[in-house]
Amino acid sequence: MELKQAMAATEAILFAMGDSVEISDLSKALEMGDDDTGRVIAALENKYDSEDSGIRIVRLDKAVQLTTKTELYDYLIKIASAPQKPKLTDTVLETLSIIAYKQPVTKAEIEVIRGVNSDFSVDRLITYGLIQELGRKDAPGRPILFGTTEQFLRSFGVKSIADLPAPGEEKLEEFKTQAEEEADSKLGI
Amino acid sequence: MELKQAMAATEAILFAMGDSVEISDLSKALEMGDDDTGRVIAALENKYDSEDSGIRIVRLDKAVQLTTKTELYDYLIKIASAPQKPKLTDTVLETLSIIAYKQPVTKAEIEVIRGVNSDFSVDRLITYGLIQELGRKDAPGRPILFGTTEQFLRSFGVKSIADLPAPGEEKLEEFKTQAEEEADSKLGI
Amino acid sequence: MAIPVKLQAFEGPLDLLLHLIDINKIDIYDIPIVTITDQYLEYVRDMGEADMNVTSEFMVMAATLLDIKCKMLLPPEKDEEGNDVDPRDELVEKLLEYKTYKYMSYALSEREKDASFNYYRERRLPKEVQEFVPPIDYDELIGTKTLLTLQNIYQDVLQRADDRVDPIRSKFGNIEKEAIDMGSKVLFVKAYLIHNPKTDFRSLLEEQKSKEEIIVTFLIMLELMKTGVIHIEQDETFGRINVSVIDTEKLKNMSIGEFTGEAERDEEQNIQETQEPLLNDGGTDGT
Repeated sequence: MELKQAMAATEAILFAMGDSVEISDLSKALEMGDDDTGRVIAALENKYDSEDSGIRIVRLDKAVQLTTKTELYDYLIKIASAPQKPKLTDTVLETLSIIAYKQPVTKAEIEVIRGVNSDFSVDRLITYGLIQELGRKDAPGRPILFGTTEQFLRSFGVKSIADLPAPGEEKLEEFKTQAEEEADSKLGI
Repeated sequence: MELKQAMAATEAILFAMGDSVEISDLSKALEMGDDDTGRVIAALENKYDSEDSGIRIVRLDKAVQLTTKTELYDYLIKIASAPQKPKLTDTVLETLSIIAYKQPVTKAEIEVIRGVNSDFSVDRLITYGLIQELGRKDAPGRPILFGTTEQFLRSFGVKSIADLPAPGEEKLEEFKTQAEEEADSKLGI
Repeated sequence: MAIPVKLQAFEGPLDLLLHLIDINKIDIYDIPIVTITDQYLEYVRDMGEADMNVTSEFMVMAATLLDIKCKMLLPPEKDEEGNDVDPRDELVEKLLEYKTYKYMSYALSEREKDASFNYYRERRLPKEVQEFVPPIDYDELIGTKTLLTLQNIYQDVLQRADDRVDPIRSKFGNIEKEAIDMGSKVLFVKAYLIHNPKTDFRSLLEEQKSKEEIIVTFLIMLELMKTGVIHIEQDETFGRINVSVIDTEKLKNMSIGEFTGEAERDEEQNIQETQEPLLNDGGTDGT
């Protein structure tokens, strides 16, 4: 068989099969020896080296497969996936505010404050790169401690965590005082 | 973008997507106008014309898709299983040809031409993915309008409906002329 | 003349007619309607017990042929221009149209054979493309939110947490809203009505303080009216609502339980309703 014809046949086979194809199977289809098939594959590789080619051959053990060139993935991404735009929902923002002001904080602590499971928000914030794991708390189960990232500081224009005005503790104290006063008045003290 | 780069990107996209890709989507990914994309596709078609190429571009309406070259089928069949295709009976084909040439067309209109109930054929064609509902006709009872699918174009190797072999009207004229000639010859004119 | 053909060989009446025209070598524009009709009918008769749907379609064509045959015997109709109208014209048009599509279906079939030698490929995106996560545009993500926004949200969250479970207040046990004692309210209304068998709604309400009390009294009045103990009358909108006892015996024998059973259930519903928004608030993390 002529080389060009064999190249075309091999290309068609690899294209149609999608998966990897054993060289021995290729040889059978082309009715030639494995050595000749090897030469055909080499010729194809050479052809795909050209700048105007978007595919290449991957060699796997005794098989070959067609695949797209890695450097063209950006184009594939543009057409194949319409990724969701990241968005800070109220739920996610709420979780972020707790982490920002109470860090380092565990998921369980966040959930006590919010009163709801917060897996989703925490995962989302990690994906967005706004929070990170800071280590593990020295407590039963050694839960993960979360805190904000440098990206968080940049995005919210804060120099450091210390710069964050912390209403948390004060507020909690305030609640306690309020409650104690009420209790006292009820008891008639 | 350079032509060669655009060709490579287009090839990579068509290869990875497998299915048909709208030219407008390609243009978006390549960040160029449809006209330029058209030139890139033409350049690829030219490249695939080469003897050492086993693939080619199929144009389907406003989309393009990669497929193997027809003449390499013999090699492919040795290694790949024959593609499944539905067996179209004469009855079903007759109905399909009416839909292909008269689309959009209602079942009632098909039945007027065929002179028989066509429920079975229409159902079968929908199952095969060769025809689809196109909407409803603005007529009493708002009957469903049928037309062919992209799968129809692929299965019958047609670029677009306009590309269908010998449109009905011409053929009709031909038959009329034939009949008239026969009549004339019978009358001995 | 027997026609040695089977029903299956034909797609329908038009197909059969085309066949007859073909084997008789007839000019389609000058169909000898008598001959063709006879042959056609003979064929349909032979079909016998075939599928009723198919047969009926063949019968319709038979009727059409007979109709044409009759018209051929009459003086020809004229069109607007005064030309003779051939009763076969319509049939000829139909036959030609059908013949065209039949021919086209053969042409299509050929195309299909050629096209079936093409292999397509399934979508196979590289893993990296499938798993791609777009880089985050923080300006867009954060938008107009500032540190102050976060702080306000945080305070809101704390306040809500505080409202939900107050760690200190909760030590004093549950503080519950005082429910209206349905039983004593029924007794009150009962006693009032026994002393004032003819009264009006406003007088009855004079000693009621809260909105809840008024509502409960109103419900009791409705129940009394429904059971036929009292009669209520109002002459005009917003006018005086006259209440008169019509069954004093029944009123006296009325037990509190008839009301409190209902009342307790009402109370439960009220509690559930007031709690629901809280439950929603504490629902699962979404969006």
